[in-house]
Amino acid sequence: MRYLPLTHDDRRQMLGLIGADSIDDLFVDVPVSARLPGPLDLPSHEGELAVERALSAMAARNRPAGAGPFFCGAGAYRHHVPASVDHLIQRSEFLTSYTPYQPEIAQGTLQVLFEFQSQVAALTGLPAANASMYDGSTSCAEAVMMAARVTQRRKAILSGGLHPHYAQATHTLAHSSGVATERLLAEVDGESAVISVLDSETACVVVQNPNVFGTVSEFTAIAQAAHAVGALLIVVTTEAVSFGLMKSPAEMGADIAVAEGQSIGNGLNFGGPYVGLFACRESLMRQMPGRLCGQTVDAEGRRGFVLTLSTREQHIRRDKATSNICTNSGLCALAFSAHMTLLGGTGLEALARLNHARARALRAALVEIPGLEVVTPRMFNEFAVRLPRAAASVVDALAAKDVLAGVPFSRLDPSAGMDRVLLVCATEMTTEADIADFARALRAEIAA
Amino acid sequence: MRYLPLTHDDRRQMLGLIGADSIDDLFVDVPVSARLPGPLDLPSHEGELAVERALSAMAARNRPAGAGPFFCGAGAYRHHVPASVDHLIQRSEFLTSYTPYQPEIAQGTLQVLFEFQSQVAALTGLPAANASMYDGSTSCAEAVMMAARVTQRRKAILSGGLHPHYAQATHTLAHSSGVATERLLAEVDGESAVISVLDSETACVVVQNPNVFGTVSEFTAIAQAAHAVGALLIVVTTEAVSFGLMKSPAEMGADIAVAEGQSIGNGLNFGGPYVGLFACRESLMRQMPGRLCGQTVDAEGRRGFVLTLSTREQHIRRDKATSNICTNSGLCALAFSAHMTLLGGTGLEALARLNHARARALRAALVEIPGLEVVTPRMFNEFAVRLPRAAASVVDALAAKDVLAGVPFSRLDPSAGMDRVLLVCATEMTTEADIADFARALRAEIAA
Amino acid sequence: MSLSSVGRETRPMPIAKPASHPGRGLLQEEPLIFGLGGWRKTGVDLPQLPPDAASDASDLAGLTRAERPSLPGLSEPEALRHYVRLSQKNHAIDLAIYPLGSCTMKHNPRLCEKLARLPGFSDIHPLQPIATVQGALALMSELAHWLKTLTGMPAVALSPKAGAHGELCGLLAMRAAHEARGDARKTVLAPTSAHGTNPATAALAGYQVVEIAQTIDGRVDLADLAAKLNRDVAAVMVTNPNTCGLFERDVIEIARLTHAAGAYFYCDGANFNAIVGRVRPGDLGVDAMHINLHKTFSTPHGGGGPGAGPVVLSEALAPFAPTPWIVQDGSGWALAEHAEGPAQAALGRMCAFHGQMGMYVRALAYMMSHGSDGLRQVAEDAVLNANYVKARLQAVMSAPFPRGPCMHEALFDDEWLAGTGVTTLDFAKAMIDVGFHPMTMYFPLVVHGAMLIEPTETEPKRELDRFCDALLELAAAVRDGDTERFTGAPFHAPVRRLDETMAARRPHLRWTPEDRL
Amino acid sequence: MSLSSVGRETRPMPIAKPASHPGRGLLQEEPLIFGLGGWRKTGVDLPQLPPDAASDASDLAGLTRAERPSLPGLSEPEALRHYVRLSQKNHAIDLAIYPLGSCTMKHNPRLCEKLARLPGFSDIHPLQPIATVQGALALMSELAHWLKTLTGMPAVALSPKAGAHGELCGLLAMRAAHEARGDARKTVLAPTSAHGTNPATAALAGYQVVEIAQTIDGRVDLADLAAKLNRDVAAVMVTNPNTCGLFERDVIEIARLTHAAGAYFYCDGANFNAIVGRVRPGDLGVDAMHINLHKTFSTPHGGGGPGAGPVVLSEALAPFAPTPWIVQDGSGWALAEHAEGPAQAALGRMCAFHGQMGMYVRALAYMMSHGSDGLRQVAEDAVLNANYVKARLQAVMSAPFPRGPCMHEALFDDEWLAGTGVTTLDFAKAMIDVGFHPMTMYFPLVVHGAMLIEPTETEPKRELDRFCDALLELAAAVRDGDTERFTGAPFHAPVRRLDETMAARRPHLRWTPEDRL
Ligand SMILES: Cc1ncc(COP(=O)(O)O)c(C=O)c1O
Ligand SMILES: Cc1ncc(COP(=O)(O)O)c(C=O)c1O
Repeated sequence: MRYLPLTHDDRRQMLGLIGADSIDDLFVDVPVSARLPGPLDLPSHEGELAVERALSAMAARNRPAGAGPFFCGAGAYRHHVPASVDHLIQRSEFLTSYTPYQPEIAQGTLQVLFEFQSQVAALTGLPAANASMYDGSTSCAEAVMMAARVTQRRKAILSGGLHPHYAQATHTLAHSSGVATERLLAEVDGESAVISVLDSETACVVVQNPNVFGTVSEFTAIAQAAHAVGALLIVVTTEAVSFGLMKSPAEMGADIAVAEGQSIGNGLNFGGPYVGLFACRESLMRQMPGRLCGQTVDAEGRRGFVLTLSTREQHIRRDKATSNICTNSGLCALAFSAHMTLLGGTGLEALARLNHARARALRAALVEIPGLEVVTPRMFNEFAVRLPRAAASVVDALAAKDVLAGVPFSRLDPSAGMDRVLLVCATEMTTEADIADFARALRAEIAA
Repeated sequence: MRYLPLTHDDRRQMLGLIGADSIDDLFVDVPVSARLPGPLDLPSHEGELAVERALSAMAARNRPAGAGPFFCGAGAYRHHVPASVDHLIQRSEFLTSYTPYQPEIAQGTLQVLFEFQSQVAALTGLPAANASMYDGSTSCAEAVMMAARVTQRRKAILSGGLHPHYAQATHTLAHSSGVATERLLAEVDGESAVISVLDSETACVVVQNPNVFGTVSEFTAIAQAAHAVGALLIVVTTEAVSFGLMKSPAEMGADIAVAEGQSIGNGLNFGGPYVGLFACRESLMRQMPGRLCGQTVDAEGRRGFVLTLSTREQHIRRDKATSNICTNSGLCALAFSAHMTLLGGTGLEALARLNHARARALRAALVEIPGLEVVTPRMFNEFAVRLPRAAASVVDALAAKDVLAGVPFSRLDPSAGMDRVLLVCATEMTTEADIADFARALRAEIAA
Repeated sequence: MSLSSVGRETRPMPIAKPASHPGRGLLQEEPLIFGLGGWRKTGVDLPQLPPDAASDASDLAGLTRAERPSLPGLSEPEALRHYVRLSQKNHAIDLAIYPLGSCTMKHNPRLCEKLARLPGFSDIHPLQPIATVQGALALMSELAHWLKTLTGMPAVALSPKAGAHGELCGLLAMRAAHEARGDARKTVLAPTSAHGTNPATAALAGYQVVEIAQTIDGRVDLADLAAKLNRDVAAVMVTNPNTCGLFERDVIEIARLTHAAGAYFYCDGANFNAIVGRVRPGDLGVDAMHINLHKTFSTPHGGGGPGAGPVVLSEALAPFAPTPWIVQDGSGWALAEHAEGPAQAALGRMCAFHGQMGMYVRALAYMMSHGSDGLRQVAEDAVLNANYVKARLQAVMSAPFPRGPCMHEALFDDEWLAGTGVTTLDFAKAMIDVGFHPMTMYFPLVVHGAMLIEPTETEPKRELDRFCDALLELAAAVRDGDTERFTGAPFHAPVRRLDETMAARRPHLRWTPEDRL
Repeated sequence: MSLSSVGRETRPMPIAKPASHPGRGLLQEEPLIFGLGGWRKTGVDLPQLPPDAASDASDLAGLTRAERPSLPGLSEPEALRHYVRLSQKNHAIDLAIYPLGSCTMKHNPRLCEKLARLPGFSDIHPLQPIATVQGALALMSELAHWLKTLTGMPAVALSPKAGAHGELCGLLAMRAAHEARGDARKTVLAPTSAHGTNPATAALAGYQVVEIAQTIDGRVDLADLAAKLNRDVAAVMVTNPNTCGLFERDVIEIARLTHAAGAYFYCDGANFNAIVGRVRPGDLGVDAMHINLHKTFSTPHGGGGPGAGPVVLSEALAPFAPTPWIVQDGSGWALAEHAEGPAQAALGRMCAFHGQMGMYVRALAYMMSHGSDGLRQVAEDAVLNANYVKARLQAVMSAPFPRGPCMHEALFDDEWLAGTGVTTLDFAKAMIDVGFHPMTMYFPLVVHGAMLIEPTETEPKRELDRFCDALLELAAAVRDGDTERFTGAPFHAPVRRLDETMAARRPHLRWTPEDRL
């Protein structure tokens, strides 16, 4: 076996030194009834070539986004990742290192995390950012739990524009600790509706920008209303590229900002691994979940970095910890940070403008189609359209023509009664030809 | 421009320090008539995405060997390269380093070269191996020039089994220095014919094993005959995997062994870059072309490695050098060495046996086809067959059916009158299904 | 996991600062990206916008940010160099043994990296039409088959994003099962030796945690367990092999007692590497167990993640598994994404989309490469390597549980350091100076000054000997009273010992323009 | 190119050997593969042979080797670690400036690496049917178009494998042209400052080399050239910009004189990076010039290669270009692989197959990324960076040609070191200790103790300042007489100064069982 260095001789010698007759002697503590006599009923080992053939065959049964017209968004976005980013995350010293618990020989990872935190702080406008969460949806759930801890209240209000998966993941987590999640009806331009249901029991309101329908909004009024009743404002962003152009959560009064960072540096990967961004006001820092990297000095007074404030964390605070998270999304954070370092503020803004322009071009093409109605009032790079019939069937029909037309809202939330709503997205990857093909196919399908 | 770090400010400041008004001041030595006023008539700069799209479109117009049945060999072979090998050669410290002229900060490359030389010596059986040449064909040409230097004679005999490209490259180089190359008629089993033309003018005889028709031979008699007249025996190998099973050049009395190393660690790459292996007897060491890495010690007595015997080389000996080679094939040598380190002698022998078995299976399938005649008497992993009509037309017809049937000998040497000869090859990559598809298609084509 | 210290933050004594070089030999000093002067630069070339597009902002009126994010952009040469330089300040499994107990730092095959990057896996969207991702669903169900067969469990929930997330998933399934039969419960029992995520997860799942005592031979105290089991107990959480590197001999009895009390048995599977192919948790009475694909099945740790924590479930818990579920339908594979139909009782959703596909590809490639024979060998070699290290070091370093074999990791305490003026932390830092990464320190908490060594099966004997020789040499130096070598360590790392106390007292979590660069 | 020394092999004074550690901090000692004990192992899993196949050897009777090659095989974890450890003992452009004059060590875009690995390029056979490689031929002709346009030359031969091979190709074309008109010639003129490959190539091509003198301002001495030109001269070889980093002001006159004598003008294009987009060699009267794609067009050096050396040719030489030629035919692209038809007069074949396809892909991706505007900027920034370094160092280090701008590289001599007891070699080795790779030393030969610095355009100003500051600090140390710091250097590299004399006296070119491991 190519991955197992021990030879039979090694094993014999080592057993000898240990003083065991056979390997079985080392498994004596296993109850006899549970000892497996031999290999289980699974295929035995295979060479690289065979494994590569088998998995390549599976891969060939999927239709890559890059293989043709593609317009899916709704929380996962297809952007161009510079070749150097994927090269860097494959560096042995980044790829095969562990959580930087021994700072003196992990300064590479630690400095990257410090830079990552600084970048996330600059994008969200909130000073305290952590070293990453699993993804945007679990960050949202943790933010709600954090708000409940901070306010000592047990109710969270989720806007009708929040991504349904985020709402569900948040409910799952909050529910078990008795934190109620009140989710407003799905509504294309529904963020501001949260104000009406705020009360003194409210721990936090969760709004999304751009929201799941692509609608871009202003939250200052919501922030004021929330703060007026002692609730926190949590702003969710699923399309991180929008940070390059849209008002930052902090500018609108957010107390906590969470985001899905996949758009920057990370591929679609069928939904994971992604990277959760988490930032908050300075005053809430010690209530944050996840790891924090901090700057310090070494014995010679030189700058260095360490994991810090770990008394918030499970390995020290145990059942009093701010979260149970341990392994996070370090390598995806590196990819995010490296891509962000290539872009810079200038490049990110330009990229955001380009995305917006592409989406406008897409909208201009689709709005021409009889029977199709654009329902998103103000968008960044994605928007919702209402079709004359169930969006799911239209999407399947177009997929058969090799056009991936977007995401039917019913796939995210079948109970919302929005079966005819289709979410479409364009990015810098979307070409004029893609748009033309899509419009043509959709027009034909609707006419049919 | 993403690859150019200087900003306009930088440029201004730097010109200031230099004391130049504009960049043009630095090009004053260029004759006015030759100063280009502005950019040439070529496209202007493009982002990664655009370049990737353009080149991917070109790549899509080629039929990769891995996309279906494939049986080409004739000097370039398709083998499985472990993923770790391609990963290693992309390590920044190997990929972006220069020739190891500063040994104290190039021990990585130097130790790899020392190990590579040791591996080549073990495979060929000849003690002195260099740090790589461009490829097998230029190694062959340089070997002949070396033999002429050593023997002070000006005639080289090339067997009829030598790869025609090797014979042509050798002729091109030898010709200009007045070394005559006598190339025997192409013959499937023609290696031993060289004996009859040996004489006291002969500097060397060049034979190939397995030869271009796939024929495996014994050269001991040739070696004796050559040595009897004071000529050197040069043994060429184009399929390095055969070293795992076949008699080594040294075992058969070779004075110089040259080989194409592509089969181990390197892909097909449409013919390049490849890696030339070059080894000889100890006594001829100082006449060798190319770089040599040698073991030594540092000021503290620790083992280290340096480039050595450079007084043979162009940068020191100039017009008296043993060759003009400077840049060689270092990274391909690393790929060869790393793959060889994974294989080990055990793995290489097993791989060779597997290749032989696959070729036998291919032969067994083809020999059944009416009108087809197997002409190679003894083979390793490739062999020649004679078809009822021109091989080139058959190959084109099968290509249209997406079967890459092998190499028509006429493509290598149109003048040999072997238009009906087809060279076919099988490796560990060849599946039973590939063989069946090939046999079926060929049978049909011949019958048609 | 591993701690550099628990409540024992390092605070080195300051030392005179030497002349600082731009670099030293091959090691390059590297400033922060903020110090590389890219404030108005970018390392990405984008197509020009059509002027109208640039101007027209009807959508965004009043919604754009006051000023562009103030972040530096670097040309590719500068950016690449920045990260390559930083990378060389890290230890990595590709450089040497990474003996962190409980972390299973094993070799990461490059084949897995290559396959995870096939566009058919890396460039597909989680919400594409199901007909266009049949290969992805096939891969997920193939992975599920391997996991179920290896654990002997009937069901698996793939979506949890890491071990701790898997723990949460398991406990939430238990909560759902209890609620479904109107039997709400309040507490979770877990041994003191449990990994921090166990109590943290139980609390997050809304339970109170009650600790179970440990016997002198490092196992769960059955009597104490029996005494604490009652109708309020929702679950018993046990790690097996446990965090002392020992197999819980009475695991079957633990399960029996737990079930008898109407509670469920959660097994923390972080140490599955020690028994894969030799023992099936399903044969031990387990109701739920997470599997860290980034440990046992070798997906790279990447400096902290990402990982994946699928949870295998018993018949009793299977109906409550979170969505999505992969279901076979006539034409191929489908996804049950909502709590309806077969997934009606689902506990809900653990996260957006379907989990860590990138890790699934790597883990399956790893499993197929080893096969059932190779995976069994993995467990045997992992246990053999640990016992070899234990045998070689035991003479000099004190082991809290000396008798009998250990499983995949060898545990020592600091009794042997008593009175030497050298702490576990000092000893660990001194290991760095001789080229080794320290073992896990101060965990598990039940052992004083714990040193937990997990070599894994991918360490050759030669590396183990190098490692043991070095530790024995250091131990000799301790006995010889060469204390500075330890208290001042590390001397040869890219930086000297770092001041963690200061970092915690004055948290400095991001660069600001006031900072030096 | 670069030499650690010319006839000045280093022979350090021995020093007492310190206790050797398995490693030190992050730097790991690493034995040879032969010392890792894999004699009966392999790191590759192959399918079992059908027993009959294994046994039956009718083909190979009497032809198999006496014993299998005695080479160690390592498991993947061991092999990967071996090479990763070794890699960290290298300097690389990704780590810091690599100021080797004449080598053009610039940034290598990772996009190019990615594209060269597309199966459509990396997995195609050179002898596949032409109809199945149309994209590859299209790429080659596109590359040819860029090279011809940038040089203003009508033809290009792509197949030469490196610069020296390109030189040979150019001279052989000239020989063929002369022979074709029955005008055989014997000599080649080249300046003393020429790179070693120039005379070596001329000799290999069967010519005698006559050296041309140099003027005090570092250019070809026209009078000497005119005096030496005669009917025996086949070619004049000049590097432009030349190896002193200067543009040959009289290049057009050189060409005129050369042609007047019936000879051809070969230009060594290794330094094309200095003028790409600003000057076309075709406008200077050049007949042949090789282009090192691994310099100007950034294909990675890979620790010594591979490279590629396409040669652009004038009308006069075009017919003699080596096969293969790419030719357009109605249906698309074709290859003329034999000296017949259009390629009738071809000088023959330089090598098997069609040249360095892997480099063509990278070079074209690099060219398209820069575009005609970016490539012009490349030349300007390369020249600007070199002049900046010259300006900053000139005050302290002596420059043989101080007046006027240099092109892409700044040349210094060792006059300023006279009497200090520090040689160019010592100074260079001391640079290593402060984190920098030395410049090219002792080349060109026309300058005593030459130090040739080529920063390239991909170095940011910040790195140039770091570099200059460090050299100025070292220069100060020289003046302060801190000689040991230089004669003993390097102190901080993975090894101390190596004994090159011993290596040459007792060549030890491979491991043998007698060696230690
Ligand atoms: C015993 C044990 N349980 C649980 C965990 C948590 O797993 P993860 O880090 O994947 O969340 C770990 C990780 O170190 C562990 O060692
Ligand atoms: C001036 C000059 N000419 C020719 C060459 C030879 O080129 P190559 O190394 O590609 O054969 C070099 C390479 O260093 C060079 O600097």
